[in-house]
Amino acid sequence: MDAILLQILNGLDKGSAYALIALGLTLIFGTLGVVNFAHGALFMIGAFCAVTVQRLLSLSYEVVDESQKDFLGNPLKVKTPYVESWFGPEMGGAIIDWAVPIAILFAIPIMVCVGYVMERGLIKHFYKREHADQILVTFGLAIVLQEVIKYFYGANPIQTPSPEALSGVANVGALLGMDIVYPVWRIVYFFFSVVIIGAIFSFLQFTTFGMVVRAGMADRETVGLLGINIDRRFTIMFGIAAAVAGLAGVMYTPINSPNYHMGMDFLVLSFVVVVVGGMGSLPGAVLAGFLLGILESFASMNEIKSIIPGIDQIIIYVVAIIILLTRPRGLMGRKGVMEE
Amino acid sequence: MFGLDNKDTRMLLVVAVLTLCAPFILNPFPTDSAMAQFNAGYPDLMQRFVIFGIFAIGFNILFGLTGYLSFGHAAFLGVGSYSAVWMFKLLSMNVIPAILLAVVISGLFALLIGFVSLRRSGIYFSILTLAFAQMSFNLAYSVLTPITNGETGLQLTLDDPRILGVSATADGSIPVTSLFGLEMRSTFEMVVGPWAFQFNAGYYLAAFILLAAFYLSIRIFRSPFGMMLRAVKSNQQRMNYTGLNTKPYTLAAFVISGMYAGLAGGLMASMDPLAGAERMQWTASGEVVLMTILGGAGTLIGPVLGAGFIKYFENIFSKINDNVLHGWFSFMPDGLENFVVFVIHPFIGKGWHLTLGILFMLVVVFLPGGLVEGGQRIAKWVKGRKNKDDATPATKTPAE
Amino acid sequence: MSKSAFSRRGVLKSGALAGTGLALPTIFTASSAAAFTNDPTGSSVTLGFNVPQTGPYADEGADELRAYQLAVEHLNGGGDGGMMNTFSSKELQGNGILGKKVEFVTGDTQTKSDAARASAKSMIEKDGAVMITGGSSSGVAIAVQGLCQEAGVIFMAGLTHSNDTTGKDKKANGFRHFFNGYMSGAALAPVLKNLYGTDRNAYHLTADYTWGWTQEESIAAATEALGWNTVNKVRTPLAATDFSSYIAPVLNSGADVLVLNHYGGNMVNSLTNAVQFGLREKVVNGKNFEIVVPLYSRLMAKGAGANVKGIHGSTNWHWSLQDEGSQAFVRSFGTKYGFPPSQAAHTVYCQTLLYADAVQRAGSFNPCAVVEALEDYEFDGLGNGKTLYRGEDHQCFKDVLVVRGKENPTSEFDLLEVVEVTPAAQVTYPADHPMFAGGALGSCNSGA
Amino acid sequence: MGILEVKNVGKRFGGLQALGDVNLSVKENTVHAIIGPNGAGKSTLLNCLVGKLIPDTGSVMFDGQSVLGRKPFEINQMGISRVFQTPEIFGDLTVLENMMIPCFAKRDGAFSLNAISSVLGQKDVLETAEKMLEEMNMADKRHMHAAAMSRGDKRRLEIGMCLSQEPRLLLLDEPTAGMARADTNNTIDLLKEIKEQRDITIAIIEHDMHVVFSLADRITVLAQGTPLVEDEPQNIRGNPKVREAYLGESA
Repeated sequence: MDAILLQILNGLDKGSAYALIALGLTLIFGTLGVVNFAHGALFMIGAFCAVTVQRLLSLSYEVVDESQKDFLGNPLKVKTPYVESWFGPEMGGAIIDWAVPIAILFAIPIMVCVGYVMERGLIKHFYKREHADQILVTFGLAIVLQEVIKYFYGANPIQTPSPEALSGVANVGALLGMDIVYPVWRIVYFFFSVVIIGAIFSFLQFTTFGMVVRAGMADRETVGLLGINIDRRFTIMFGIAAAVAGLAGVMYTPINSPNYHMGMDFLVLSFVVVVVGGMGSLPGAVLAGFLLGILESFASMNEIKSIIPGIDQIIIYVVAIIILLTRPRGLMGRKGVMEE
Repeated sequence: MFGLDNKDTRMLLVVAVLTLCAPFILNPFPTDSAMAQFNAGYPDLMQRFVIFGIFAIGFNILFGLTGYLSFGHAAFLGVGSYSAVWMFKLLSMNVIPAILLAVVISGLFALLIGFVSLRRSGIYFSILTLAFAQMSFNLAYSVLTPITNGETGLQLTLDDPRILGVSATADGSIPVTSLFGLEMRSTFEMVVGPWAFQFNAGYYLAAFILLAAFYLSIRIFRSPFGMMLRAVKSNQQRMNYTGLNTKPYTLAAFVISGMYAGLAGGLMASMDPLAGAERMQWTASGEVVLMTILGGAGTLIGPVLGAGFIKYFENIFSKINDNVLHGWFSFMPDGLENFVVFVIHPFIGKGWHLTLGILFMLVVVFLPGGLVEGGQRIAKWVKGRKNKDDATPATKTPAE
Repeated sequence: MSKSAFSRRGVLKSGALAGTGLALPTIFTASSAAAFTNDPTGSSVTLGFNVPQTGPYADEGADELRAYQLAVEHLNGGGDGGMMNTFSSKELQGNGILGKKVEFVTGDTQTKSDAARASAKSMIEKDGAVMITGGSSSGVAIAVQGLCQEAGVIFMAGLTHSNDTTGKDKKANGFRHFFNGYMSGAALAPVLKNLYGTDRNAYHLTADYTWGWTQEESIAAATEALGWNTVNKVRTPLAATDFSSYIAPVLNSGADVLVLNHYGGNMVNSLTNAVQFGLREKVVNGKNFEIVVPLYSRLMAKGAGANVKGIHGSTNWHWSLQDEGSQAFVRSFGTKYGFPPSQAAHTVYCQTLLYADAVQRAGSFNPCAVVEALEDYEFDGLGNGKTLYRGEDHQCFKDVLVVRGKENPTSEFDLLEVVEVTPAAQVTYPADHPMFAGGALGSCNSGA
Repeated sequence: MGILEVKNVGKRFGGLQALGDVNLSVKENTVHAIIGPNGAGKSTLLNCLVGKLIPDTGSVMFDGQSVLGRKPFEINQMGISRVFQTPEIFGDLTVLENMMIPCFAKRDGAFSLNAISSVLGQKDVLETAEKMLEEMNMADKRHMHAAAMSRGDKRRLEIGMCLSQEPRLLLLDEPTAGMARADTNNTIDLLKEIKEQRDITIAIIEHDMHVVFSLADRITVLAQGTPLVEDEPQNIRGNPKVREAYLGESA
């Protein structure tokens, strides 16, 4: 029982990441009709925003300490971060410790800008082009972005820990009288993504801007005929989608150390999630994200693996195939979208 | 000629001349010159050019004609390779049965996957094919290791129970793949002054198969069947209401292109008897998609160009290192030399991905029809200039 | 910098001189009259450095390349000579190999068997390399080793830890300097016994491919010999990025040791996840829960950051070793690049020197002569004490390090501390050990 | 006994009764029009005839054979061709190719793996297609991309494509919807010509009274999913029930 509850938690947690990435992907697809293979790269850039903030906060000056030796036998240069000398070791240390949450503030404007530049500079020229061309250009862009990151940050994963206070485990089963411990940061991640998803849905549901965007997703031409400048709004939506992917990346860094190809790792998966959810459907993407996350977690349980060896390797794809064969347009897809 | 019209015959002949003379064309620089780095005329890469050319030609029959974008075609290539290597292990080192089995098995595999995947269209179809291919890859890498030899890839060993032929040669080596005794790896080398050209048996076998595959693809493009496939892409509704059943058309196209992939896989194993699971990964499927789009989807020659383009970068640019750069620019003053090397450095060697990504973007932005369109524009420009020259002979500068 | 490092083959130069513009056909087949593949007849010899430059192991590949360049510099008489001064064999003169200047070509394995073979083939066919070396995974090493055997060139495997490389997939033309899964187990077992006792329940998480399996087998065998009980062995997909669903079942499994048979990004993530789930603070059966990472790499340990503190594992070599050879290498590498070398760098540097030395001793580049010179060759001064290249399986036997994640690192490189240097004798196994069974070395192939 | 016999056909979408109890008989070699106000069930009925929808009740017989449960392409192979409201043609193909495809369908059936021979070698098909282009006055456009033509030409091409199959029954779904007056008249003339020159039965769904009264031999008026009356045009014109239900006060 505990094991099952734990796997549900794991599934919700994995699902949060899938859902956040898929949400942005399907938003871009639904509004702009663009198949964005660079979306994984946006997730990755978000993660490296966290790395960058951590590095900036840890910028240090060096003091030569004669009593210690470095690897060449020369006197060791001891590094002290500037923030520690400005705010004192206590406060400075705490600031560095909180680098990832601080990075959220930093990442939002950066990601919106990245999204804006991407859309205005490149993607907008591809609205009328075939999906194949969109795939080629966004795939090229994804490669370029990840290679640039690799050039500056290397290929190895980079450790970006969560704040000390949010690092341990919490007993989430205490309320139920059970002993189920779960990492605090993963719980934070789950609630964070619920908040983001909620925010996006309310934004689309309750604001005029959102209403126009939703109408545009349903029927772009008609909305255009009403004299509403739908393109500008769509540009903003692209920025928002980029920010969502970026925030998902920032918050993900303490869970797994980011590396330059993490975007590609998530790309295929996020496409599967979007399509299983139904192309262009926001609730579908979220639903599919959590569903696949939970199923993936269950499939990795030993009890299940002993029945079907290797099921955890393929579960996502098996589920995708079954869903697409039984529900032609995914869980909540609309008719006629991306079927040509 | 060959049942083709003049234009197609000319194209086939051009391709034939290019492939048969590839050892010359791809080695334009003297071996000792600094530019030799850019020579691509060595057996392995030439083989890769034509093999991936075949793969892309086959993919284009599906994608270029019907518009169905398969994201799992590498699975058929992988299955073809595994079949071929098993044939080498169990039957004989002759490449013919291996290639035949590769084509047949991948055709059957394509029939199975196509039958299921073609129940959906558009991106739903793409994801279904992707899912099947990724499943194949993941299983081949882990659970199916007894069949695929997992991470290492299926390879020949000294104790293969080969029915026709020996397990090991007299001197204790693994026998090599051959075509009725003609070893695939045997290379005839011709040295002309500072140039060296390599003529490899395996390459020529692959090149002849490429020509056959290309010829077949022209025939398919120009046939009623090919026209039906284009009609599928254009308007399925009208197809159905014109008494045509689209399903067997798309399935036939899928299986044919799967068999092309299997042929490529079998050839790859014949040139180098090892089949790695990575051949089936989604990145490999994505690569053939990129090759086709880059070259020009739906055009006959485009996919071959795209395949050559990508393989060239992968094999040539990845081998340029700082040392080579310093060699090239050593004529410059030291400071300038270092600066130039510093500027170029991110784009070569380990940065070859970056260069490729940039080129993808440039091609798709400026040449919407792919490399073929680039060729057409150049042809048009040359023609236009010629016409202009003809029209205004008075302004022609005699100095030329 | 030298003008053009790319003379394809010495034979071409002479061919060019003799050539009168007419074709001079020569047939290069397995049965031709040439002495051996890529016989360097000019004034230089080309080595092929085939390392991952893209993909997850690119940083490791980059470090290997640095070491290779350093080795070439030293062989050609540049720099401070590094380990050439401490090496027990004094054949190398700093004038290249057999008087020929050493040149090199580089390629990208992409950590894929296919790409690695393509790259190695281009070095052999186009650039005329007589020796291929490098790599950062066992799959690639085995694939390239097979190719080199067929082509008739020497392969000095880079970073490859699977038992199979010198076990069922061993080849006469290939040599491995790196240690392997069995040796990790043999080196770790006594240390684990001292630290954690003989009554332990181990839970294995294993990357689901051949390297992972051989390491799992080796470690489980070594720890079970101590009296440990193996609770479970769970395979994780290679593509996994989040290991939470594999870590969670460990919590209530009754296990008190977690063995992570992962490498690279998998290791970083599984270790990070294990620490997240509070395994390190956990107490099971009245004992502290422990994590073991049998194969450590400093570059990867960096990715796991503070999570490695106090966690034990084994490694091939570490820059903090105090012997003369290691220090000489760290000094010349650190002076040139500004940071200490990784175990990957050390391995490939040694291999390059060893190859050069073997050629020098054999007096020929002929692969079969080199194989003969390297087989059962014993030497010292390259950082791991007295070392043997065993003739029966071409595995290298030397001291293996047991290391621990450092509690108070003084710099970003100072992540591991050496706990014990396990002597070579303790990790040596008979060539017919069942974990290495199957396959045959075959006979050396010179391509002639 | 008509060539097309529709008996007691009913179709329900959730709570909506799209078709009540439709009976219809189309006589051979006549033009039969089906008219009715929006939402009368005209399109639903048509879709039941061509296999796109399967009715809940009743039967549809074509030339003595049931069409129910057959796929659209099978029904077409039985001899029913359909012209759509917005012309459905192969936009990426040339006009000549558009015309050849139905000829191939007629000659080779629903599927043929005719992958080796050249299209240009199929003289019989080429001849039929060329002839049909002549008849449609489109021979000069044969190498044009079909998508690049005007709406009227596309309609003409689509009708030509259907005719080249020599169908027994031609179904037209509002063939002049959205057309300019001149194009509409051209289409009427074309259909008249077809009617006079060929042994063909035509069923036409139409909004435009002008078109209906210039062509139809018989008219069925559909209202709220059931046929109101079926009669000859001159009788329909004066029928008060039709006026009330369909033409309303505006007439």
